Amino acid sequence: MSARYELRFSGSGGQGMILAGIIMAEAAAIYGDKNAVQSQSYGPESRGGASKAEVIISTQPIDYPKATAIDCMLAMTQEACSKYHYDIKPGGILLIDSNEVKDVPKGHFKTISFPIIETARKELGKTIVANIISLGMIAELTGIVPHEAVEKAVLARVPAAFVELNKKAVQIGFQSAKGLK
Amino acid sequence: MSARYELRFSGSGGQGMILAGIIMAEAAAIYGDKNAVQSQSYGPESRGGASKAEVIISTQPIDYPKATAIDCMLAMTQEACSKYHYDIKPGGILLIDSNEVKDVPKGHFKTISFPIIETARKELGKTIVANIISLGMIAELTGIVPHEAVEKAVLARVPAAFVELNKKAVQIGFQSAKGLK
Amino acid sequence: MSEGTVAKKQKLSVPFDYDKYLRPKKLPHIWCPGCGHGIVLKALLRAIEASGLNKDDICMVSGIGCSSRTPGYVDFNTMHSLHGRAFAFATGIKFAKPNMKVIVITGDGDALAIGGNHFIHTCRRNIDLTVLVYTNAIYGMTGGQYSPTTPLGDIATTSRYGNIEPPFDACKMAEAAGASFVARGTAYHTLELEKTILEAIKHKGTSVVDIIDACPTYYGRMNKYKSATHMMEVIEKDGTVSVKQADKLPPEKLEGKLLRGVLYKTDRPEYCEQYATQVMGKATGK
Amino acid sequence: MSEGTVAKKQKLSVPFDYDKYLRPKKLPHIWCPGCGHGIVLKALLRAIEASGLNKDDICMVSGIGCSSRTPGYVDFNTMHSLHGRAFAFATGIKFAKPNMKVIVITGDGDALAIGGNHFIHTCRRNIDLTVLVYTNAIYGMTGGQYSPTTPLGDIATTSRYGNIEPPFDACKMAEAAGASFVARGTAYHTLELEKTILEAIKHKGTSVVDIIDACPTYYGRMNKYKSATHMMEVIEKDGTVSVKQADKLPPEKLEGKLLRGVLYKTDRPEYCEQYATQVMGKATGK
Amino acid sequence: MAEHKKKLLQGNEACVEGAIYAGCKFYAGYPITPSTEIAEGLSVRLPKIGGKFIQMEDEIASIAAAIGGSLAGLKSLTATSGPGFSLKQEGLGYACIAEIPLVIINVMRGGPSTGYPTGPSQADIMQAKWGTHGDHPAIALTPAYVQEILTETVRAFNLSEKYRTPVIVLYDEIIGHMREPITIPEPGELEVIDREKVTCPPDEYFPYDERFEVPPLAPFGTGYRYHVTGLNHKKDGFPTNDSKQINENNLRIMRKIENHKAEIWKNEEVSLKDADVAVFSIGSTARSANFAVKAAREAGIKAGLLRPLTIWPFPDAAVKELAKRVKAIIVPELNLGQMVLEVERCAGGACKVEGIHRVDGEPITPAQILEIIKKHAK
Amino acid sequence: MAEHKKKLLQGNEACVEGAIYAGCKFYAGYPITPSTEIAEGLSVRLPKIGGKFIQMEDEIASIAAAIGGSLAGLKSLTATSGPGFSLKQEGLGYACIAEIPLVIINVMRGGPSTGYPTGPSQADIMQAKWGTHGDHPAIALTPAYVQEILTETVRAFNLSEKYRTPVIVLYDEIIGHMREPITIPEPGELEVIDREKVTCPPDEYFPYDERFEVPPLAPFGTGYRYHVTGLNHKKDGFPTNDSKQINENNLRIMRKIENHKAEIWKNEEVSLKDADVAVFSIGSTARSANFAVKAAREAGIKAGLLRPLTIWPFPDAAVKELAKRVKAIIVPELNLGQMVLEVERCAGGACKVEGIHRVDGEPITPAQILEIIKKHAK
Amino acid sequence: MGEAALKLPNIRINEKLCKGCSICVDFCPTNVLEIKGTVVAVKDLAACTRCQLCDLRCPDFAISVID
Amino acid sequence: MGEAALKLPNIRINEKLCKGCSICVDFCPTNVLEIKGTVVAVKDLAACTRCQLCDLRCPDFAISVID
Ligand SMILES: Cc1ncc(C[n+]2csc(CCOP(=O)(O)OP(=O)(O)O)c2C)c(N)n1
Ligand SMILES: Cc1ncc(C[n+]2csc(CCOP(=O)(O)OP(=O)(O)O)c2C)c(N)n1
Ligand code: SF4
Ligand code: SF4
Ligand code: SF4
Ligand code: SF4
Ligand code: SF4
Ligand code: SF4
Ligand SMILES: [Mg+2]
Ligand SMILES: [Mg+2]
Repeated sequence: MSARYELRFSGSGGQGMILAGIIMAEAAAIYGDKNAVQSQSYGPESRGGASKAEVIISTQPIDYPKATAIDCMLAMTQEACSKYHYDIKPGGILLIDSNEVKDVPKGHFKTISFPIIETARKELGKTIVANIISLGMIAELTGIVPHEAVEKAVLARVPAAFVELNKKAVQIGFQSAKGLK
Repeated sequence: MSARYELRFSGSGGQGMILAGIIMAEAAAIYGDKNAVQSQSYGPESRGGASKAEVIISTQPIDYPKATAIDCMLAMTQEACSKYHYDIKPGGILLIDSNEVKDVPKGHFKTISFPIIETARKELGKTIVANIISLGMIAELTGIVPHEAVEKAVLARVPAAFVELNKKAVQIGFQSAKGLK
Repeated sequence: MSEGTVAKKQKLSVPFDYDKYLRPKKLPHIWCPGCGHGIVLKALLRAIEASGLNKDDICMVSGIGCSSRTPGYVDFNTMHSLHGRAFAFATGIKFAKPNMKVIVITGDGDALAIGGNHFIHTCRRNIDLTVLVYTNAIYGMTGGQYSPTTPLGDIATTSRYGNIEPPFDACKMAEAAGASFVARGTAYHTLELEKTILEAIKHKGTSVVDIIDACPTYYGRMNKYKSATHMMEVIEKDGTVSVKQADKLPPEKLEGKLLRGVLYKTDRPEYCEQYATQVMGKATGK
Repeated sequence: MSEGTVAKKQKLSVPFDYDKYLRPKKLPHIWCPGCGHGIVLKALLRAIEASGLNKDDICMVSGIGCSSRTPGYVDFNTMHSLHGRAFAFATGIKFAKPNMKVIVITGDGDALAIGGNHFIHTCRRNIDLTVLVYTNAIYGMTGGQYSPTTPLGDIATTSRYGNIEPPFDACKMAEAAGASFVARGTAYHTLELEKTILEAIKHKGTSVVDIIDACPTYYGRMNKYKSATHMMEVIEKDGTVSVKQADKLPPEKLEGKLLRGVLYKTDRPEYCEQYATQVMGKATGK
Repeated sequence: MAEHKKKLLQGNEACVEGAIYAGCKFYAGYPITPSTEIAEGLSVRLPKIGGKFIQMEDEIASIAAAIGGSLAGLKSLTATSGPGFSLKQEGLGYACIAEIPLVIINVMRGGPSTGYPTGPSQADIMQAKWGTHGDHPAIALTPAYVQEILTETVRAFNLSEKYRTPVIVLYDEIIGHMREPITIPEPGELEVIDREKVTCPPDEYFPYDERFEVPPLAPFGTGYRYHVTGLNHKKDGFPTNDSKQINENNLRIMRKIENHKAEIWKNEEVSLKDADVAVFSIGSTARSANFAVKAAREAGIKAGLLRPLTIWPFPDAAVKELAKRVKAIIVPELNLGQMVLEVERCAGGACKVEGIHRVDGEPITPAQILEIIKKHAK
Repeated sequence: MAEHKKKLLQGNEACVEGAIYAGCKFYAGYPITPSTEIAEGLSVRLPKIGGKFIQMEDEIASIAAAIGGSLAGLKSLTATSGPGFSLKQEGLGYACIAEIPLVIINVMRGGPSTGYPTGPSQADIMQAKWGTHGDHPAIALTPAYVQEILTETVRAFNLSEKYRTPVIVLYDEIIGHMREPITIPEPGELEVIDREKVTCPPDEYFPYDERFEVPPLAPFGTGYRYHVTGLNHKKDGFPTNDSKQINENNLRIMRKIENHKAEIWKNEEVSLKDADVAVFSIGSTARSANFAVKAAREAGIKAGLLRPLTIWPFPDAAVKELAKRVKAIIVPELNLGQMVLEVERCAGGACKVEGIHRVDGEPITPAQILEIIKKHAK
Repeated sequence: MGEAALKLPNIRINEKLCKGCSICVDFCPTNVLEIKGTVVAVKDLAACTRCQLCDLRCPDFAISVID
Repeated sequence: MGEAALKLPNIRINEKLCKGCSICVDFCPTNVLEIKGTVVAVKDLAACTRCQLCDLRCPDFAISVID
């Protein structure tokens, strides 16, 4: 069980949190050599509101697919952050978008702030890839999956026209996180 | 249980066997002082074919509503007679229409033949009341319900316009059976 | 034109050998004396003969009701399904095996009461089913309750005070829903019916034939018809006008009468063909 | 006549106090940005205000779908029922309490797919229900499958190769089934819609208003519409013609366009009234 | 006097009388053998007393309309048989979660599917509890005599109004179609429970107020404007997303029945006190069992009958207690083994349990039961 | 190599892969959360391989069309969730009595009624057996892993073709929507059972020939003209009125499953051999249980897991045997008590049985289960 | 043809199938048929014009007329 | 009336309800509105003709114009 690593991607519907979760799971299990399961929660409407995706990564078979004690959580909005930070484990990581999350929760975890969406807009002109930047950051911060695997996983999921954009986004993520550790 | 008296009216759909059963049950339970239950069997089509109605009469509460050992059975057609005579009890009565039932079943019961339909046509000009004649006959043959009760029950069930006709029919039944006992 | 005249004009190979298409051991059928369903069945069998179809290629699907007992008597691939659902079962069969000729036999209750939704969606898809609705204005099988085609004011075991629900016009509904062939016939006009059914069978797409026939046992008795013959004369003969005659008649003569014959016919893409060309075609890149 | 002109002509008491009829705490509603359902709801509330009806006397019944979430936001006697069955629930309520004004809110999937049978039987009975069908050519709630009103060739999550099922025309169906008031409106023509709904509410008998509105999230995105506005312009504005204009236009200009306005209206006995006079009257010997 | 009130009625006709007695004012249904006589009877009777009858386009519409009628304040009924009962399942679940009183009659015929429409059966017993998706409360009553169909129909309306929940009455074709002399009770003779009137100010009214075990239901159109949904909801009727509230919603509808099992249960016992062998049976089969038990007693065997008139909630207390003091419980039923599973579960190994099952369209005879009683008496 | 075949798929996507692998060529359905992805996937995949997809007007039409497709010779599937499963019940009974192979997927969501559409549930387990009227056979499979959804979908098609009966696959929203890496098996890697071909001359063919335990089914349009009905029927498919034949018809469809229970059952056992406390669980809950059992073992408690992949026919033999050798069987399930009733029945008092039930839209956690394991281990 | 006209038609009645509904009797233009007991019977064969209406409208496959 | 025309209209925006769909922006005949961030904002109040189209077509009860 100690081999179990739990990630949560949270934000609002439409920010690509579930896609980020899927890519992370694929990086670990398809392009890496670990096991991974990805799950998500919908509101009863299956649209709008806070959204979360969870990824469990392990070297062993994974039974319980939901988070029990989060190793690393991303929060792209205040609502998601307030709603979902409660089960980050002591010593875990909380990555927040510094422009969005103003009311930073307290706890025995390490909080890392970064203007993710702003970076996406400024560096790449597209906020839509903020999720990919955050993915790169998490890979760097946690070290749970190798960079190559994350990159492969990202590129396998995006349409040909957006390969370059996403390649850049994930690299920005890797780089940005380096200084924040 | 010995107080249990079992009657079966059988013929073809449309000959009024169920009505005869109902009237007999009403004679016993509504106009008489006994208990009675009436039940019937339908084919899967609820139309056509051999039809039977059973009446159980007793001085005690009646649990099992179906025949177990028939005291008296009426058969207006050959098909009904052949199909349903099997559980007449030893010493019981089988009343058949002599023109219809040619293949008379054998058994430890008393068979009484009478041209019921023909009598209806000849005496009253309407074969439709053959069931009422047979009802009268059975009342007389079995003595299980008083004549007045049968008459009252018949009259309560028929439309005003046919009161006289049916009154005559039931009387003919009483009379016809007298000589046959 | 009386049915007698038609009989003389239409080339008859008589007597018609119904046994060829029947399961003779299953006769007599369960229908009451005088029930129109048997007359309709005969017209259908003659139309099938005229269509030249092979028995192995014909599938007949029905729902539940007296009318829906039809498949049990005929020697095709036959299915007596669930009340109101014959259309959907038939859609599955046809879509899975588009080369079969699938005929749906249904009653006014089966098709228009519980089955109404499947009826209209079948018409909309224009899937190649030939649908015969036996319209006797009653639920026969359950003993005479009013149906969605019982005329206003009529008596049934659940409308003892007179029916207040306006009847459907199955043909109007079928057309509005998208059927590409819509016709009406009666048991009385049996030769005309045979021709109409034949045309329906030959049509590619959903073809609906609304067939007026009589339930003497329930509808007839409760509504004071003297006999099956009486019902055929009043309801089927005098109550309808063929589309051809209708053109020549003044409006007052048409009032309260149903039209017979092919009421609507058009050429629209058929569902199974569309699936084969549009969907499977695109999916396989052809 | 553009909607702007209409806005000027129609006497507006602005701003309209929607809160009077809303359950404001329930807002924001669940609908996506740009979803037409909110626009339709506003037209409905204005029509209700104009009708002068009392909130206690109004009952709103819906099925399941995005559109069917409407009742949750309005301060009437409201019921969010089962998918496709709103008509039947509403029939029970109306028949039991004929003095209530019962409004059915339903989607194209709810009313015309699973609910098609109840839809046509409601029309047939001509029971006094006001039926608003929110027609967005898609199943919004379940994430964008094709519906019985999706145009041919269009993309949905279950018709990735293009839809091959011809769409229903809800108005034609309603008329063929017997509805005594049939109309169409769009979310774009919101003032005209308000008037149409008001007329429907005032009508005694089944009134059906087919309302074209947009699902930008699924139908729009999959079919390359740039925005909700784009959909409203192409589908609702350019894709429809009002009955009044239509009279003046040559046939080529009408091709492929849906008619707006009151398409059919007649005076037929209403079901509850018939029951009271014909059935209860006869039963009690009055 | 009483004699004049005595009538020879069919089971289905007695159901009509029961409904009228209970104050039923709304019927919506679709014909199906062998239940159709109920609709036919009510189509004639209801409009005479200010009630309403409507024949809907199918069974789904029927239960929906009946729920609508009830929500609008009229005691409502729908009746059907096997195939129609299957179609009503979605609506039944709606009535459970929306807590709408409603009575549903299922006159059981041979199944599965179209099966044997004119034959008797008791094969929808488990369906009455488990037929709709999701967990939900179930009350089902099982009369065995024509008179009892009347009284149990009244009880069904009472329970349904009292607990704001659908109540099912299950009986087989035999008693649905047989005729027995019955007495129509005088007004006041049987208890009739009417819906509790809501008197609080409208803004204090919550249709699912947890402060009540069974919150009272204000009919639509009486000035209480609220929301009804089949989604999990809060006390005000609006959908919720909150797991606590979802939980509470799901548990409360179960609890209101569970906590009152003892009041809902109704068992008839025949010579059960000193019995060595017990029979557990309902409907027409219980009549055979009664006959067999009497015959067994005549033959010197200590046999007894436990006849539940409430089959759901299952009378587990009675069966558990019984299992401890008899050698065997025999469960004759016109199916291939349904109640017997529940009896086995409740017996928990304390006594033998043996089912007698029959699905050939014929009743289980007293002789069949007697034979098994004798076997276990040895 | 194998790596290339590995994909991260959703449970519902794995179901699509399983159907394709099993040779499914016909899908008819109606969208409903949380099962819609199955329809969406098959609408794209089937036409690529000569298969057909149709979106019907509702769930009733969907199961009917699927039965029609199967009768015409194509392996057929329909998928749905709670409300749709309730609507399919009448059709399910038809497939049972007419003996038409068919696979039905029910991705379970919170009920009753509309309930909690995006929440997980295991509350349709009893419905899978008892939802349609009348007695009928039931096979239901309960995968717990994404890979297993694939393999169990294949097994469902196999069982359905082998036994000529509908087979239900039940899994909850959690595993329907979660993603796991899975391997698409190579052709030949999993057994695929195709319908037995009929070779006898047409006049010797009887679709319900009692000489066979499972008479082979000749698809419509292959020269065998016969009759299919939902009425009780004889070997030739025609309705019958004869009580012997009705009986035989009803019994045979049960027997063909009953006699092969052992082949249909499939249980996974985790450290059960020496267990003192056992957990009995399916689907996502079994995953929690697995976690809890491992944790218990780590804490020195002899806990084990019995995880049935076939829930119907109920694995009574396994539970009976288990009950004799453990102190307690714990039954966690996302409902208010369904499987636990069957476990209780089978345990017959031989050990304690305790359910853990949850209906708030959240999963049962390993911690919840562990706590109860510890309680019984004392 | 002339020969055929002289030959009387052969009206075949299947008494096992006839339900005596009287449709053929009522619609026969020349009164050839009658109900006898519960089934149909030929009353006046010579009058038969071979018009086939009896066969066409019989619901029970019970009557046919051979030239 | 003349007075009213001089007075600028009061465009009320409920930012909690506005979902930024841009319908009001797109249909405003005189370009009064714009999307700012995720919600609507007034860009050119003076241009407003009080035509009400923004209110009428807003799906979210988020904008109204008071004379
Ligand atoms: C689901 C279901 N509901 C009701 C029935 C009962 N039922 C059988 S046939 C029938 C009506 C048949 O009427 P129609 O289709 O007009 O056929 P007809 O008997 O008049 O030819 C009904 C209501 C049933 N078998 N199944
Ligand atoms: C019996 C049943 N089947 C399917 C569903 C799933 N479902 C919910 S809404 C819906 C379609 C809604 O489409 P529409 O009525 O057009 O409303 P919209 O969301 O487009 O406004 C479906 C299929 C359901 N809730 N119940
Ligand atoms: S009941 Fe009516 S429809 Fe049915 S067979 Fe008899 S006459 Fe025909
Ligand atoms: S999904 Fe479509 S219909 Fe539903 S709320 Fe969003 S835009 Fe409207
Ligand atoms: S063929 Fe014509 S004339 Fe001859 S018996 Fe028949 S109906 Fe009469
Ligand atoms: S029409 Fe047919 S069934 Fe009727 S009397 Fe003539 S031969 Fe007999
Ligand atoms: S009222 Fe008219 S002009 Fe003014 S902002 Fe709104 S749409 Fe623009
Ligand atoms: S239309 Fe309404 S919701 Fe859309 S941007 Fe304008 S104010 Fe906001
Ligand atoms: Mg009919
Ligand atoms: Mg829609």
